[in-house]
Amino acid sequence: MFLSRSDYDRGVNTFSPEGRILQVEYAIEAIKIGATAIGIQVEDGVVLAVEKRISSKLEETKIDDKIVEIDYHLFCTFSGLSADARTLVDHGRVAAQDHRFLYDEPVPPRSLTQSISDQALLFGEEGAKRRLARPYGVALLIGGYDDKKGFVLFHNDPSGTFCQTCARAIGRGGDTAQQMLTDSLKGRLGRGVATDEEDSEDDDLRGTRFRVPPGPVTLETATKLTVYVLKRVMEEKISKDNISLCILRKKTADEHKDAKVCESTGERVTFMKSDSVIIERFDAEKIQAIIDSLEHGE
Amino acid sequence: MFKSFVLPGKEHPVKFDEEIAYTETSKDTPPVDGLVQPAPGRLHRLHGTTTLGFVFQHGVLIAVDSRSTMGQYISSQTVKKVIEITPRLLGTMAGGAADCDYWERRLARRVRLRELESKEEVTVAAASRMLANMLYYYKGMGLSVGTMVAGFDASGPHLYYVDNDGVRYHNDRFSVGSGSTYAYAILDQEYRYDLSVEEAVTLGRRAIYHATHRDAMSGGFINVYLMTEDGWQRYPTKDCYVEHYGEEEPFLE
Amino acid sequence: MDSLLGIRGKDFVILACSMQAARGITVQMTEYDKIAKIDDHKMLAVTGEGGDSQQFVDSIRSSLKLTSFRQGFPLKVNAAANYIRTRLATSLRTRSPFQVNTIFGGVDIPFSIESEDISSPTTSSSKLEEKKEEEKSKEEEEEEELKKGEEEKEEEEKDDQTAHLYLIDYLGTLCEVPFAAQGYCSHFLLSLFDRKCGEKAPIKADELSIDQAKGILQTAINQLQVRYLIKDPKYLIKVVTAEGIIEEMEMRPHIG
Amino acid sequence: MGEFSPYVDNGGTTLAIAGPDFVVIAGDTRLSTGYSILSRDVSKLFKYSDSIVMASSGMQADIAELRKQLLFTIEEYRVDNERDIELDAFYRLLATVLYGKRFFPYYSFNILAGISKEGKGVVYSYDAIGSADARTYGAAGSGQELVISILDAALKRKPDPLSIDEAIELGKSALKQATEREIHTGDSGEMYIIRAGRPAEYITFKLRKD
Amino acid sequence: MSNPFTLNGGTVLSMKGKNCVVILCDTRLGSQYETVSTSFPKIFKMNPRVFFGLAGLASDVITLHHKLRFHVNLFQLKQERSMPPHVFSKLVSTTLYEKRFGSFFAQPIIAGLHDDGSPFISSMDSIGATTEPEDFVVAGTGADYVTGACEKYWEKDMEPRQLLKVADKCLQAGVNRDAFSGWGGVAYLITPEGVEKFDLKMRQD
Amino acid sequence: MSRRYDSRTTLFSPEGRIFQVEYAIEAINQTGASLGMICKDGILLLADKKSTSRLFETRQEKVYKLADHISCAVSGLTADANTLIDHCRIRAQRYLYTYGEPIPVEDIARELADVKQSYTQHGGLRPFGASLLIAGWDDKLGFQLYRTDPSGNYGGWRAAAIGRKSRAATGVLRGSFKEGMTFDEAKKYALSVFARTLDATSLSSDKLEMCVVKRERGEIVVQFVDGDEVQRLAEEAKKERDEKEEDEEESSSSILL
Repeated sequence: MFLSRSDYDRGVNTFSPEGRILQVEYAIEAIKIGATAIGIQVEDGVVLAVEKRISSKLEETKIDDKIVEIDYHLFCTFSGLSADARTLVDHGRVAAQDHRFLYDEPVPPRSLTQSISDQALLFGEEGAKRRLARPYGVALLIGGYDDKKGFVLFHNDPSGTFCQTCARAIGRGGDTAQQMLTDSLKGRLGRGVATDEEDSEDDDLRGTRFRVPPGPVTLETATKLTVYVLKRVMEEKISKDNISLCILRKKTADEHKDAKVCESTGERVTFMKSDSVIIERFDAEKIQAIIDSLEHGE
Repeated sequence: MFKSFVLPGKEHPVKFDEEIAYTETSKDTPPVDGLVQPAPGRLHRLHGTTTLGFVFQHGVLIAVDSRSTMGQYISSQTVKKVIEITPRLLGTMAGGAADCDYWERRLARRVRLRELESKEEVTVAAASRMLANMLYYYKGMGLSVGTMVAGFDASGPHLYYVDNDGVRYHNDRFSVGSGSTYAYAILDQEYRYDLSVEEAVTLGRRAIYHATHRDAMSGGFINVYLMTEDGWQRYPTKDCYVEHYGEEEPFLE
Repeated sequence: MDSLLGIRGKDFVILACSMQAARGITVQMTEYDKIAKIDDHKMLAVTGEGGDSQQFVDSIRSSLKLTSFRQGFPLKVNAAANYIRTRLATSLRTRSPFQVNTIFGGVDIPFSIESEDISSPTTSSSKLEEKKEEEKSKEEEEEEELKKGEEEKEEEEKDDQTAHLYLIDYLGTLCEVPFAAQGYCSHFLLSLFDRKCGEKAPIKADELSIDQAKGILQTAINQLQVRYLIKDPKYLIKVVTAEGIIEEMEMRPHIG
Repeated sequence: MGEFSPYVDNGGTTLAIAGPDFVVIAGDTRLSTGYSILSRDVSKLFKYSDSIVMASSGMQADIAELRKQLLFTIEEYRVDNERDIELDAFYRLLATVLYGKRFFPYYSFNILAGISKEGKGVVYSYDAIGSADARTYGAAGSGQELVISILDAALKRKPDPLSIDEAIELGKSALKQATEREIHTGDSGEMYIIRAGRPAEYITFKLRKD
Repeated sequence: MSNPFTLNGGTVLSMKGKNCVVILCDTRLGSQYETVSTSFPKIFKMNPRVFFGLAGLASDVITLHHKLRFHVNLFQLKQERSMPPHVFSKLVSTTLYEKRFGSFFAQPIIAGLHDDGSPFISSMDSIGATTEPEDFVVAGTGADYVTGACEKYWEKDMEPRQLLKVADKCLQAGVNRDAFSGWGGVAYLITPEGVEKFDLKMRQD
Repeated sequence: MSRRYDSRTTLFSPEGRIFQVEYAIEAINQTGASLGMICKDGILLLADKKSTSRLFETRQEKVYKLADHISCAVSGLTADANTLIDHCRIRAQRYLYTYGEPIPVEDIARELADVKQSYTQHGGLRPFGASLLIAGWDDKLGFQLYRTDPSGNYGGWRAAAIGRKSRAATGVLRGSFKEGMTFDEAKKYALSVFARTLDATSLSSDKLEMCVVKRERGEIVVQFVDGDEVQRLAEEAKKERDEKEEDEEESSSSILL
């Protein structure tokens, strides 16, 4: 009885004759116009980079809420409606703390992503306390550390689907960026490490390819790569102020202190057991430094 | 599951709680109506304790004993009565072990969430207030909590006393628990703001030792924490036996 | 509510008590002496049911006095303490037991000799007389008896710990202690005493001088002023030595 | 006719002893009410994983309920986190579950034994509302007083490290001694022997039946 | 008033050995949770071969001791022989039962040697119901805990020294689980050769 | 004349005497003598039990312990003595019970005297026919020796005698007692006193009971001198006396008045 497509795209619980849930697809569209965000996971850490749109000169660029901490070992960035993102993140944080509370251990990133994704589908379900009227209009890149699996990167979208990945770009420049990542990293991350030969002879066709030095990809390289890609996909010129950049890495020896000798009593004192990883947020200077290094690189 | 509490189907939860928790252990009561009255004394633990804390030039010092008792039975000599909330926040335990433990962990959770939201450290004042509020919500339900919240924030070292009535005090020194009066005697006499770290640690241990000597419900080992600008540090545990005799307790063949 | 304190040195005992006498929430007296003199060398500090404590002290004092008259010399502190304990223990299982907690302290006095022949290892000269005219009339003998009673003789191997301090509670619990606190104050002070003159303290109780002991009491009283809900404006201190109760003074807490 | 009590004490004694890289946990199998024996063969031990065994004494009904809830929760955990729950996490879980009934406690006294992350044997002994601390040995139930002093005498400040055979023997004899003096304990004993990185081993032994 | 049996605290233990017997006690005197004195003995010598330990309300401990000393001494004077342990045990039992309604709040332990050197121990409840077991007797606030250890460590026919060691171990193991006992202890080792007294070093908390 | 006054205890004679009491004292003077003296380091008690017949089975005692630190020698009607001794023992223990300390020796003496006195004043009673020599030690007065008699009098003595020939004995003592004798000297002396006052027959170990009350390591011990020694000393004493016999001849009369 519904004739025009528009009849099917109102409700979240209605299939279109083609068997699609249009509201969700529209929500995904919302992300396509969102800021570009990139995440790469390598052996020794995860890097998240995201473009900051500055609507007006008056806007304070110091406030950096595009990449947020969920817990000591979890952080995430997003593309889409940042208000929606915030509620999801808040949920994530509570979930993370509840896990710590209940099990006295950091929540595994996968189950954290799981519980965030569950939120995405909270509409429609009977008995759910607050039924959602529309899907979340945001996709997340969640980087984390799992004491069993090491560093991990997850991506989830409004449909509630989530997947583990080692390099992912979302948002307006998402597709291009994703292509560039694949080109630059092909065979260098994730399943099956390729050989240097094919890597070296293969030429930079569209000038979209970043030269990844041989050997396992380091966090530093990955960081550079994210900036490199952003630089190319962003509309306005990249600057220290219009991107934010965060990495999750193992603590260095001096960051990770657990005991010392008290100079006053000469007794050996111990400190609080803390997570082995740390989230490092790049300030403007550091970002600038990377941008410069890329300039010279070419 | 930990967010809501099951209440007994009794006319008054508190009365019931007191019945089971605070009446003397009745192991030998004969069967009544085919039921054996349980040994209620065993339901709650750690009612005597000595904990103390004081603020001095180098920060806050916390010293506690480690005995936990059910009635007169010493159920453990190795209880950790200091709860590590965050690197710059400590809570102590007096009253019901489970109560203190649970609610201070809840506090840790709340504090952490608060920090993530506001991106800045929660002050000691705020943290202690959170705890007080949580406890006040359950006031009259028979919780038994007497705790000190010690911390170091932007405004320096702070020490708060919070208990199950929702009371919250701010002072330069507190002692809580059945042995507190004994500990106070030593603390009040020998406390100075300009104590050196070593003096402070010694004083803390001494006060607890003297309390354990007179208070039957306190004893075991002495744990000392020092809260400074860069977070708390824990000093080696010291056996009361060593404090008294200056030598390790032997193993009797 | 009342506070009783006590410390014993080698040859002296100091007792202290709060001086307020309260009924309910009212202070009836601010100059009330809770330390009774049992004899020249014994003091009994009592707290408890108003009536009980006064009646108790009087009856104890008189009974002990009678005994010492009959014996011709005062009881040893230990004997007196045991007597007091026994009285309380027996009263405990009667219809109206004495509701009193006490601290009892005193000094055993060496037997001084009035008669000339100290050398005499056995009984003293006047008995010689007796023996001389042995056919004397009974009355005279009787008198001799009385005299003999007063005559004294040095006791062998004197114990140099002549001062004794006892805790005796309404149950009839008796315990000799180097220092004592009776009433709620004990919770605030026992550890303090331990620290100042306990077995692990630099100076043990029986090495204290009277002044040192007083010093400790002063600290104790100050500590009470800090932590004890009931702030007694002043305390009464009594010092007893072989010379008797040599000093009675008031002590006020001062902080800072 | 005393006032109705929602609790029954079904008696029984449990204990656990931890060593450098192992832990043994044991209990008797008598189920009693007052002076009558309801069953001679009810297990007080419950194995949650190869490295986690819980011994519970107190009120049988509450214990059953508690076990169910825990089983459910750790299953959930396995699904969410794609891994088996570890002792350290389970310890905190149990504490929280017990405290969940703070105002109407499970009448159960639990001992948790297992191998920690570091591969060490650990014993947690709980009170009814979830307060617990890590120890090297513990005892609970109607024979607690008897057993604990035996373990104290044998293990407290023991100079030489404890061997697994010693531990097993000590565990057995301690239960035997308790049976001698304590009427709610007896019939037969059972024991789990948990070694780091090995499946838990289950043995039973005889106790007085009178 | 709270339970008079636990008000003052204290634990007494006695063990049989080969022609010897040992009796031990802690030395705490408490009033509820407060430790008033750490030198309050609970074992008394009734005559060279008979010792007597009391756990319970301190006042009654003293009273009973004095009462019994009264009778034992008269017995000694009239019969011109010292009272044998089993006789003394009877005496204690009757003395307690006299107060059947309104009993003493104390549990006695009797340890002694017969003239033939055979050891004797007995214990009874506060109204005189006596047991004379073959191994050991315990009374007081820490009784349950001590019993456990004794069950495990007591053996038949121990030599004096070993007996003392075992008893000490058991007492301390038990007392350290009881908040109301400890703070030091005394032991009397009774052998045909005579009586030895030992002070036990204990935790002070 | 006096007949009318001497039948009842509670009656003064016109001369103000209580005959019954005096008779009681006489009664005692018929029975075995006892003698006590304070020496350098203790007290010596010597008693003569004039056992009535060889067939008499039980060796009749003269010296009893009243408490660990007090003992006594009795003369007079044994039955009466026993009652009194019992009374003293209980009294001693009661004191220990109340004061937690050994009873002072004089307390016993006084107690005893009080009992005796009351029997001289209450109707229907007769005085006790027994005297006691109480020997003991306490930390106030050291070694003490008390004598009580039926009148309810008691007195502290350095040397005293009761029973048969007690006056004579006391006379001898008055004459020749020296302070601070050692036990050996004292033993000799005591026997010599007996030798000089009692008839030869009683000077044999089976009729004599000798003991010393002394202090060893703070403990008071009552130690009986064994028969042989007594026998030996007795023999010596006899010999001694026989030598002295002649020059004592005339003076003796004055002693045995």
